[in-house]
Amino acid sequence: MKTITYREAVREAIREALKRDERVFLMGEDVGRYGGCFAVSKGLLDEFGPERIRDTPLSESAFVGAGIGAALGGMRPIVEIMTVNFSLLALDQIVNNAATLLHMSGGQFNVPLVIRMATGGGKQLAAQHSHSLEGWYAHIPGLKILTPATIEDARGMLWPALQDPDPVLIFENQTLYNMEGELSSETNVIEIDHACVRRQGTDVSIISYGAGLWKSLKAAEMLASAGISAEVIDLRTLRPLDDETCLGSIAKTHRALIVDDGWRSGGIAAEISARIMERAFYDLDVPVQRACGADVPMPYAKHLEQAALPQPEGIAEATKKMLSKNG
Amino acid sequence: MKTITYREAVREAIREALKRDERVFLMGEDVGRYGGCFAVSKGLLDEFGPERIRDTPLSESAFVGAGIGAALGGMRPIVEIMTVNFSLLALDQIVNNAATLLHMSGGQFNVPLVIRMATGGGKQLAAQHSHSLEGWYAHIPGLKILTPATIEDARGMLWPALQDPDPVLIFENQTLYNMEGELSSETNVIEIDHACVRRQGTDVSIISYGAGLWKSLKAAEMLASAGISAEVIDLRTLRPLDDETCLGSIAKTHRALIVDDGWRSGGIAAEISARIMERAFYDLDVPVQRACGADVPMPYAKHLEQAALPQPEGIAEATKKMLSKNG
Amino acid sequence: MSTSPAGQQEGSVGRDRGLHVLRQMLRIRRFEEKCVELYSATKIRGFLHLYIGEEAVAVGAIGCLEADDAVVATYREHGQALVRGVSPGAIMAEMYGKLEGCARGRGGSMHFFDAKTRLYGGNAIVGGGLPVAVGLALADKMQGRKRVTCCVFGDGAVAEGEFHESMNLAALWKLPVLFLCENNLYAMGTAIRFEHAVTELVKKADAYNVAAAAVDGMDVLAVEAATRKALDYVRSGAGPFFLECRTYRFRAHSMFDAELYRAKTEVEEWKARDPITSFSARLRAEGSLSDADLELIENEVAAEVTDAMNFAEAGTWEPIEDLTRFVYSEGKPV
Amino acid sequence: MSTSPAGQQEGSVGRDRGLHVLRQMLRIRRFEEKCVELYSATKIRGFLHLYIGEEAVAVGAIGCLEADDAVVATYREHGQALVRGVSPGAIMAEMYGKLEGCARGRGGSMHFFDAKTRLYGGNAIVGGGLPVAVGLALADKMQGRKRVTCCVFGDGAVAEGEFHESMNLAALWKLPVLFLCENNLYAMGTAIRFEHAVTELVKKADAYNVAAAAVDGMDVLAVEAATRKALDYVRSGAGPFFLECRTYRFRAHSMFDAELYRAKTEVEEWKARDPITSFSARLRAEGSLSDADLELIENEVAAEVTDAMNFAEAGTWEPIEDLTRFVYSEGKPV
Ligand SMILES: Cc1ncc(C[n+]2csc(CCOP(=O)(O)OP(=O)(O)O)c2C)c(N)n1
Ligand SMILES: Cc1ncc(C[n+]2csc(CCOP(=O)(O)OP(=O)(O)O)c2C)c(N)n1
Ligand SMILES: [Mg+2]
Ligand SMILES: [Mg+2]
Repeated sequence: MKTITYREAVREAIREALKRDERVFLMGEDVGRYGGCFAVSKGLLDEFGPERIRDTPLSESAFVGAGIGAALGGMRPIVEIMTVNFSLLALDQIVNNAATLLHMSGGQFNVPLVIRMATGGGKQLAAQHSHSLEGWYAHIPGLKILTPATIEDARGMLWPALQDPDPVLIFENQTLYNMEGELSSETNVIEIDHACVRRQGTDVSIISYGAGLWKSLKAAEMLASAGISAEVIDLRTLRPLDDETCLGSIAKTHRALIVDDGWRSGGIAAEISARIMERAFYDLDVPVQRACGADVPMPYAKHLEQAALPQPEGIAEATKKMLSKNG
Repeated sequence: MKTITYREAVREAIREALKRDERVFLMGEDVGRYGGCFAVSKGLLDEFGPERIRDTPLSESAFVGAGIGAALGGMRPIVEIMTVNFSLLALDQIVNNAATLLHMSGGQFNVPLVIRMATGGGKQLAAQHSHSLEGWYAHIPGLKILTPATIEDARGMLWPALQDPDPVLIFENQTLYNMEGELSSETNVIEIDHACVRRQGTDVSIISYGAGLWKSLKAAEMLASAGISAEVIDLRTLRPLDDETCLGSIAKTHRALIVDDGWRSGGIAAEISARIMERAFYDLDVPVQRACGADVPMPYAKHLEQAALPQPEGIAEATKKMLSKNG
Repeated sequence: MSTSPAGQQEGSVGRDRGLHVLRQMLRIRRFEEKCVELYSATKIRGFLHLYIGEEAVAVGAIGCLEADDAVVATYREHGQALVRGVSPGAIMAEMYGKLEGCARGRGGSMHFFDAKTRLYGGNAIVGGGLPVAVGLALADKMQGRKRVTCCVFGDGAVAEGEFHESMNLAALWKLPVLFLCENNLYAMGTAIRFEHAVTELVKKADAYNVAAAAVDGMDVLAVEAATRKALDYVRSGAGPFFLECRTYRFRAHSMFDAELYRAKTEVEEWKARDPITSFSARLRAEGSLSDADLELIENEVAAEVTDAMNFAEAGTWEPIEDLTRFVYSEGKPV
Repeated sequence: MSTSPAGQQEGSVGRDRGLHVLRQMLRIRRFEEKCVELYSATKIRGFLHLYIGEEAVAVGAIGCLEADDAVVATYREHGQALVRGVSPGAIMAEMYGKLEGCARGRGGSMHFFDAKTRLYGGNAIVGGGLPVAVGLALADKMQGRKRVTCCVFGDGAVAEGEFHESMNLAALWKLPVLFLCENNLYAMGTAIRFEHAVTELVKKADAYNVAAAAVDGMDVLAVEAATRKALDYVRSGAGPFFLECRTYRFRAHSMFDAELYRAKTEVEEWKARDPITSFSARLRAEGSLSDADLELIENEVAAEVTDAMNFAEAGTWEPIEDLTRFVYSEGKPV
């Protein structure tokens, strides 16, 4: 066991991948000489050189598309889009090429591409730099969407993503980079296709992911001291969703609250709620609730930004309401 | 009363807007000399000239952004993106500028822009040309999303959209352009902020929009002959959603099925289901169901494409299942 | 053909080479004429973009590629696919939407794919193929392979941001890409003067220090010669090359086009420069083509088209249960 | 200032004009030095991009604009906003996140907006402002107004597809846009040779037939003269103009930048060309600036900065209930 940051965990994962597979390379804006916008790739240029740690011009559509082409050409690119906010410029490549080529070619051309991007609000970066669109991306068939919330997942999800024959998007919440945690020294194999129960509970299932996991765990603490036992689920992967873990938990708790930093309307929380409706309606004691980001472009002012994002207090409050209602 | 096509209705609406307000102009690829990809704007160039019927180069991001700037500069642009499939290239402008400028500027700069685009599958245009992303766009705060399904709405929704101080996206389902229908000669004022019950019923509420409305009405016919009375709702506007009309209907029918051509996972149908869960849980006799597009890039082959989209038969089947289950 | 001495290109064409080139152009022309029939017969659906009039470009350029080079094309790719060597039957079956199609009927006319000949589509987003081509070339360069990726696109695509970003990236990294621009003077109904502030597209390359040339796209030998030069340059490792082929679309943009935007006379003027007619004339003039030769070729080409159609007719429909196959690769957890 | 005889530009600067220009540059410099303090004091948060070293560009170029012209800037827009005449207090309050800020505290350092002076942001998506500027100019042209839209962007933005599309559109439609490129040789940590195959950005304009010039961005008078010429051209209706100002960023890209990508010596060399120092020297040399003058200006500028800070400190927090205001315009059904 050693203590490292989420940032270092991602860096170690990239470094390991570069060592294990010579087809792997990292490409994106300022990943090399600058050391990465969030210092994730700091030092990798010296270690692996400019061919494999490739600084790109500001051309999101071209270098994401180039990642698709390089994947088709036998490489295993890790394309870094600095933040999800800029990925909109590459969306055509992601949706119309990466996600569709396998199907459109009748199974001939798969795209073993990994795209990493920072996501999320909470840093006072205002409306154009605070999007949480990972749930939105989960609408696209052909993509897989990973949202590592823990040090272990930050360290462990990249390799299986690279082993995947299809495009995988990894969303790293920018508020987590400085988070410290324990990591067992030996690399243990990580599955990317199921959710994890991060805290056991019996009264309510709090379903979350990414930064929301930590807010949910904080809320669970508060609830515990109020005598409420909350189970906290970390989805880990937003596409495909692991319904079984959620439904299994709800079968036990009969209540579910979904936590998502993304805008409430039409977000991934709605999809989860709809699935519970369809598959666990008769298990529910009370309607499923959502604690999501407010439907507003993110304001710069801290107090407004915090109010726009779900917070532990609000999550706990919403949960208490669910338990006060019958049950 | 006169009989016209949906295409002609849109054209009349554009023509009327151009006549009523000199600030209005139409801009997009092939809207002029070609006559419009779907012949919607045919003849308008001769009538209004190249200044107001403006052919653009293939530069979606630039001409959509130019529409935003022109709106800021006092014009009332109608920007036509040939189809929703190409709008991904302009998404940064739509999400990071059109939808955010008012908020980001603290209320100083609103963007009175209308963007029209054709949407939907069913024409054997395959994976890159068959997207139904209107529900996906409805996730973005700051935008209003209109989906005219009827001749009357095709004719009537443009003007209120142009009167709106904020960006409005109008999605015209390409399978509807040839649809014929009656239209009262005098222009009657149309509200764009509420849904409409297109068929009264008592047993189940079928919630739909766009092309889905007509499939739902067909299904309702089938159900009627099976002794089931289905109420069919046309959402008309996907953002903001008119919850009251849906909830009012469900209070009566206690059952809801949502029909959406878009991909099922993370689509607008999920949002509607989640809202019903939150606000009408105790009114429901059976869980809300969804009849949506399959989670697959659209295949070219007709039989596969039809199988990938919700069909009247499937909608009727799903409804019957809901009624056989208790109730 | 790619073995014929370069010297011949200037003077006489030579009979073998001449007949081969003529046959290739006719293969496209007749195949597409059949496609039109089959579209009216509703055997082919969706969008159908014809290459008729532009055959000299595909035959001259794609014909110069090596077997292991790659091609990234557009929705107007019938010609490239045929010249590249994709089975005509598989192409026709694709347009029928049959399982035996070169994309299992999932792609249709706009999306031909063929792993064997390294045809990476058939991309129907204008400009969408350029970044992908850059990436294929990047993979080759990083893996030390001498292959070239030929990226085909139209004059309209040059206005897209992808063109700018892709040219810069390919130049910056000296990637082996042949940017093959089919300038047919129109983007759908928009004439080039309404698309571009600078209509001499070859000049665009200067903004990226990309070597470039413009060539008469109605002259198959000129296209071939220019492509050879371009390919030598690219294979030498000097970086990408931008080749503008000036050509013309004889038919409508697609099957839904009233052609309101151009004068019949303009079309007629260009038809007078039909690449097939002019090349046949040249062959006849030098005595490399006789009526009998032409008849033989036409018959063989007609047979190929008929076989392709029969193959498509005999094809099967993919079972509906397979709808969601290939959303993700098989044998892997989704 | 815009009234001073053009003749003076070559020879002596002249005292009034000289002191005005110097003051403008100092207003930016001192204001931003205070911003750094306030950032460390956590009064200002989020991203903070300093303009220090580049003052000659904003002062020289923005200073030439007429009152009813428009400005579209980037996240590095403190200088443009101050020169444009946005209230320093409102700017500082914006960075504090206060209701009295020029965007009610919703925008922060990257998003200054001011309807009065027609400042349309503060756009934090690189290249994102260019299409908007084209549209503002289109609106002016369609409404027969002689106004100019000045679009400010960096060398990095030139690599984005938006640059290509916007330049072409503006040229095609002869729109009154001044494309003002602040080439500070770096896009974050990426040196221009890694960004562009052609590093002489002024050459990019040829691809669109856009009139262009490059100027020493460290020489405020040269920038001013070049901008005047450019504006005359644009106002004449001849179309857009691309002005490349070669400058340098003395500070880190933002507050999170270890500056691993450039040598201290390079920074020092450029600092030796500090636009404020060199311009002061020139004024002293011609006798237009005395120690007393400088002290007076510094004092006045310091007072302005202090007032701005006090205004921001005294500002109020927007009530949380107002969070969802301005998602849609008010008094309208949402
Ligand atoms: C991004 C995008 N915008 C618009 C379209 C619709 N469209 C299809 S082909 C075409 C014209 C393209 O012209 P060009 O690049 O010259 O190719 P050509 O058809 O002339 O061969 C247009 C506008 C599209 N497919 N993709
Ligand atoms: C589309 C987009 N990609 C990436 C970023 C992150 N980013 C912010 S500033 C910057 C560098 C821009 O360089 P340049 O255009 O030269 O402007 P400068 O900062 O040098 O003034 C980058 C990469 C962004 N804001 N937008
Ligand atoms: Mg063309
Ligand atoms: Mg720069």
